[in-house]
Amino acid sequence: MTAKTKLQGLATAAGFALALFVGGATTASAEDVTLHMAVPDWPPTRIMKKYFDEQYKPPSGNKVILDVDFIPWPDFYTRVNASLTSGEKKYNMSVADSQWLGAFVEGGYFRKVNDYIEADPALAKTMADIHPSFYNAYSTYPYTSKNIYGFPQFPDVLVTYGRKDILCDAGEQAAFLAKFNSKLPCTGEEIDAMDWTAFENVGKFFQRKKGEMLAGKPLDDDFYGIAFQAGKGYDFSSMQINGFIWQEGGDIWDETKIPDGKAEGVVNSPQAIKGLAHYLSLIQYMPPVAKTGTMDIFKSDELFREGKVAMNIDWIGLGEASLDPKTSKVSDKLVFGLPPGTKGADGKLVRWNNLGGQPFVFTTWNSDLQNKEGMEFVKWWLSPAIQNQFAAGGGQSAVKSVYSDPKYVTYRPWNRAWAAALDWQKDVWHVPQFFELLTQQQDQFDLAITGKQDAKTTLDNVAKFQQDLLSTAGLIK
Amino acid sequence: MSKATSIWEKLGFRKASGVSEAGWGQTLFAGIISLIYFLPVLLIIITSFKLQTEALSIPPKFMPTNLFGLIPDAYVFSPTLENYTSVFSRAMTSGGVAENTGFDRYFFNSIMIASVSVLLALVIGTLAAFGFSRYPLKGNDTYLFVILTTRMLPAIVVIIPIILMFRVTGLSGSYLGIIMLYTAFNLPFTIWMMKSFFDELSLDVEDAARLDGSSGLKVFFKICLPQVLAGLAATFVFGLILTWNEFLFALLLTGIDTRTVPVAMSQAVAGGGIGVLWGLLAAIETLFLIPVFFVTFFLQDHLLRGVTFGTVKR
Amino acid sequence: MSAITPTTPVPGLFEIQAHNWKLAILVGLIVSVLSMFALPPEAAFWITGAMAAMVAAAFVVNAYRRHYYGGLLVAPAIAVLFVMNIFPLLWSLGLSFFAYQSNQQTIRFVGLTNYTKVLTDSLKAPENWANLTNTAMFVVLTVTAQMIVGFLLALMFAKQFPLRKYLLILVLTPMMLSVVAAGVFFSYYYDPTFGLLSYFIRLFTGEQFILMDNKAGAVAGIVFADAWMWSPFVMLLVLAGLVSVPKYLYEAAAIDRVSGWRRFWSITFPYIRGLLMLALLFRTIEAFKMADLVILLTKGGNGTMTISYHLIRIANEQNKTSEGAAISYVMLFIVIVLTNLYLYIANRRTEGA
Amino acid sequence: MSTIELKQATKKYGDFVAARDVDLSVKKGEVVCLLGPSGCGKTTTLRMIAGLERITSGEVIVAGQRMNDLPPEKRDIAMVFQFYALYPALTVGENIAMPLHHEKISATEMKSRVDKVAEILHLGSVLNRLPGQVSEGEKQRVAVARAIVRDPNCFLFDEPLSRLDVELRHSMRGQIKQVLANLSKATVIVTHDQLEALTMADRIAIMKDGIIEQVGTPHEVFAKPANVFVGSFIGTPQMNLVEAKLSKFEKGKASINFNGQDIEITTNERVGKLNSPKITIGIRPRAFTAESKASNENIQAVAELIEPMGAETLVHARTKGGNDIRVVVPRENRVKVGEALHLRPDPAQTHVFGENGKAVRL
Repeated sequence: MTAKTKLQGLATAAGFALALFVGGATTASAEDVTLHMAVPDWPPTRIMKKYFDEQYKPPSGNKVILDVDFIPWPDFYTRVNASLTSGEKKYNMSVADSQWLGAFVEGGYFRKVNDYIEADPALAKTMADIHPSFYNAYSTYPYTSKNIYGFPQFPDVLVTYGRKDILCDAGEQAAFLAKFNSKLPCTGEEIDAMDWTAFENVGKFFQRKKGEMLAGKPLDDDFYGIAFQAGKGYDFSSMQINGFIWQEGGDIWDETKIPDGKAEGVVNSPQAIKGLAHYLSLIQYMPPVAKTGTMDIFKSDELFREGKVAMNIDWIGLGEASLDPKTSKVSDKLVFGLPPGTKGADGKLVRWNNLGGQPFVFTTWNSDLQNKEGMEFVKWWLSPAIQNQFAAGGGQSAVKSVYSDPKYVTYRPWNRAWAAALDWQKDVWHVPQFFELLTQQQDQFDLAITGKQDAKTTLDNVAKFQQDLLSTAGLIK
Repeated sequence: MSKATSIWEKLGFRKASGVSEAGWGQTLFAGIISLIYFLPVLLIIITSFKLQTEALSIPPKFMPTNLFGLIPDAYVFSPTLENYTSVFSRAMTSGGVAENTGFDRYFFNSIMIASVSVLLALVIGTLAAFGFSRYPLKGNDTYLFVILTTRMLPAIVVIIPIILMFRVTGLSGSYLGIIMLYTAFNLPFTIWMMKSFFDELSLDVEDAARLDGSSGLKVFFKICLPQVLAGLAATFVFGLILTWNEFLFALLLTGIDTRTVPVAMSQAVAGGGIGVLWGLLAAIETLFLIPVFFVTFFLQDHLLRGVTFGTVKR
Repeated sequence: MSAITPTTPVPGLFEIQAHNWKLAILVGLIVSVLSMFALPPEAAFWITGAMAAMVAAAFVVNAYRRHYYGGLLVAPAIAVLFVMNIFPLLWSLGLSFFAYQSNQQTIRFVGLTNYTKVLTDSLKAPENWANLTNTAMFVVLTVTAQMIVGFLLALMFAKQFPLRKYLLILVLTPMMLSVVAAGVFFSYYYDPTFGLLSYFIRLFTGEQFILMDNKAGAVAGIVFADAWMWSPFVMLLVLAGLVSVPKYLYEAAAIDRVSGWRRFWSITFPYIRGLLMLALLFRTIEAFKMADLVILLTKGGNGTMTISYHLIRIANEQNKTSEGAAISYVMLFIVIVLTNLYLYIANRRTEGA
Repeated sequence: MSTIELKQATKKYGDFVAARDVDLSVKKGEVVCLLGPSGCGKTTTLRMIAGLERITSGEVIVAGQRMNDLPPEKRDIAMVFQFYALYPALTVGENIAMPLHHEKISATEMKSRVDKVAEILHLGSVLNRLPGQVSEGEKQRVAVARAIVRDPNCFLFDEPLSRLDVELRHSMRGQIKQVLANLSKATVIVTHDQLEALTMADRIAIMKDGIIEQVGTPHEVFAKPANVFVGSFIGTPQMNLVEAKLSKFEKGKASINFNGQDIEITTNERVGKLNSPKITIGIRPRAFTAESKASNENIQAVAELIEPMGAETLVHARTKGGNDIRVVVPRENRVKVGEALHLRPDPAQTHVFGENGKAVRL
């Protein structure tokens, strides 16, 4: 290698680096606005990007580009968290779980957007049309305050997935009636009316061994009555357990009561312990994988799609796969309803549940122009026309005028349960300590699910940890 | 010891003389063990030809054909190439039309980034190894150990400084950045391997060449390098295998244009609002296995010779 | 090399000379560390970068003036390693002495508090020690399994036989798999409902088999998958050692009527000892970092939580950067002690033999 | 009883025959050298005896026992390898003791036997070193020591001295010979160095292309080479071999057309009975007498190159017919380049080989 070629090589490398450096910077002129957005890679975001490219015309006349980074779901948090906290300042907008709000708001990454909403009455009106459950969970931080951060991207709730062919089989119906002296739920309305006892009965009733008969045919594999999430990963048990606790009249640590709300005595109240114990008592009727602590939302969904369970409680967000014959063995045998409730003192069903889904947010380093164009995009996205289109294409809408439209229930079979479920939604904590609270709780729940400790020990441990942590953080006085 | 290389010898039917010769009996034994060992991979490959609805069937469907009725239908699946086309093009929204998934780009990125960075590490690391071997510093072992130490920490620890560094220098999402990072990632192993190769070489020839007036560079290229070719090949294969499947840095430091396959692969694990897309995941993995499989296969002989050469002290 | 004599005298530590690399390192370290403490990260970054460049320049000048080609040859590697590896490592080492959470923009010097916290805090320390114990268990089990399986496989392939080349590549394939795919597929193989393991055991027992519902089963599942993936690595190294034993030594042993056991220890083993040590070293380092398979197979449930997975939670999910750094440096300390122990034993054996 | 016997021993690798129908017997206390150029099959033959190569056909009999199918371990044979094959991880002492483990003797006895052998071979001072730390000559002695430490059926040496320098080789030759004389075992030594063979062997077996060409005492193979190859292979400088034509045979004298020149040589009766007149004449360089003038009993040649060898002088000369011949003359005989020579071969040392290459003798 001669000195000359070496120098040439150096020059090339330097030029290459410079080009990358310049190319990496955002080039924003008055006319061109690029909005970089981090989103999980799945149909609801793909649809959003598609509609944007095909239909969106910015009223300002600027050329607005939505540059979407589709990140695979399992690694979405890791990627977004690392990008935000490292100060990379790569994204102008991002999809986020509602629970992440506190951590990223307190850290100064998510932008409060009240100013833009107040400046735009049309947008304010749109915001007012969002169902309060979602508005509080997705938009506000602190929870239920007046500060606005996010907008619904894909709102979600838990619903019951059922197998019509089995539930409505005459023989099974008769046998169930004989055994439990009640009707085996078969239609959507009957599933809506279920309480946990009925759900448990379904679990008991349909636990069958290979070779036994099911709906008149011999089974070629073991079959189970019920399934719901009971996994150690992320929030794959808390999201179900919270519902049980609320329905029994218990509570999780309530962040709206800062700083007077306590963890000890609340989190491990007798009602909460009863709720958790009830949840744990149902595990035995579920497919055996639940005993390993890996029954996450995807596993129970997979078991249902493979035809191994009669009923499954899962997010609507996973529903499309059940409808598609390419991914589901039960695509033509589906019935949907509300998740079971608990009979209250008045005999009516209490059906609190934890909501799901994701909002999207703005980051703090955006230019005013980017924010303005972003708000126009939000307004367009939440407009009834687009929301209807979204819902028809496989999304869900939190906008009242959209989901209360009679045609909404025709989009997807689970939509019949949508409006009724919304009033019964609460959300888990949004404080910055969310992840610490969640991991410890999930670890404890996992010990209970895998049979290593009882409900009381579990919640005592959780309460003690939360009391310590939140006191240190100054959130409990 | 017939002189001509027959087709049989090329196929590995070489008759070695002496005590380490073993016959077809050994082939049978090793064949059974190897196939059992390979079974989990084979099942992945088989799954890549199955539709999602057949992937998890019980009893497992492991035969693509019923062999004229020999195999009961319960074990037979209908092979399809759909997963392989889906890797590159499929509907990304429910009921949508098939669109490019970007995997052609991801495969290109993986091949480009891995091969360039491993080669770069080989060049830089070989030079350094030669330096360490021929011009020993005081406390040489300490330097080498410190270099090895950089491989001991979980990557997650250094990720924050690196991301920040990448942002400041504009390397984030660029090929240059991830290539440099992987180069550094491969250097410790490369230096350790190559140094031991150089240590093994006899110095006589080099000294003779120096006395003849050859420059240091000429000695390096004309005399030392040809002797360690097997070592270079072995180091290349090891480096490639380790880099090929790197995940965390790739996730955090590549953009959508420079994303590599291991990152994009998670799309089939819990993407699209479905759990695992078994057939798709298997097809991606199978395709992703092919390049490194063949590189290893063709450098196999060097792999053994190279490793030995470098590390056995006599 | 002895043939090369220095033409420039070695400067004293504080002599200001362009080639005084010792002074350059000293100044560079002081300035960099000060800037990291005192200035915003971006400024500190550029200052540290400049200092690194200065040290590098001093090295190059020194090497050039003294015709010290070794330095010139090593320089590019050191530069790359410094920028991409050592600098971030030092940075996170520095962070371990601060109270810093990456998602909050405050930072405060706390000295050794993080270390005392992770080692002695009544809430955190037991968890850390438990995770460390689990990690130690995995290190011992996976590395032992890999050594044994790798060794046996190597013995199988040590002889030349027809089709050997093709069977060997089959066995090498597992380590080429991506951990994500391998982990996900193993979770399928172990699944009580869909899994093949359960299916085959059921043929005999008639019951679905749940492998991972207890600690022993969960550990076995993880160890099996990990050993399966990485035994080929050990095999390759051992095999290389085995084929390097000159054939005439075995012939001599046959002539000398040496028993199989003695033949192995006296002749074969010395040839593979160095390689076994290398395999042990690299596999131990990797086993300490085990997290992926645990995440994919058990999420740390049933007593399979490792320190590395714990670290990912602390440093990534919870953004407790400083605490994570402290844990990882404790870990690094343990690994360094362990590897030095290995190297010490290996060297002593070599000298003693 | 320490004997070795090969009967029609043959080794084939596919189509390649490494050793063909080797017949050889070695008596108790006898040293036989297998001598030949590289690739002639001598090492293969040795390895067949040792059991390191399976014999393709024929028989190997050691100590009166047929050993065709026995592995080396069962043959009780000691062997010294060409590259010594010392165990690199064991000390010299451990190397020497290695064959003794089989005998299940006590540690003290083992030590005393090792010490005894080490004393014989002057290895006492290096017993605790590794093979890598001793000199080439010491390595060689360790290899010998390892062989003689036990009491085997027989000894085999594969090119034992090939890696030593000339001086060391000379002294080792003597040492080995002495050691072997005391052991009185059947011994086979493979070598390509005729000097080694001539000095150490009781009998020499000369091999070429897998076939034994001649077996005999050192004197026999030198004085009475069985064929052209043996003639050319044994003796330094090499025997002159010139193709010639037998024109007539009368009264014990053969008239030979020596490439354009007719000479008469006294020879035996068998020459007269040859069917073909095409013969090869072999004359050792030292078997010429320089005569003052030409006659029909001497060969005319011109000296072309003079190589003084100390006591004697080697003259390369060219005959009329254009053949190069080597002649050794006493030092006093000052030959100059270009000088015409009249060389009279000594009939007793003139060998006639028939068309088939075999010596024609009574």
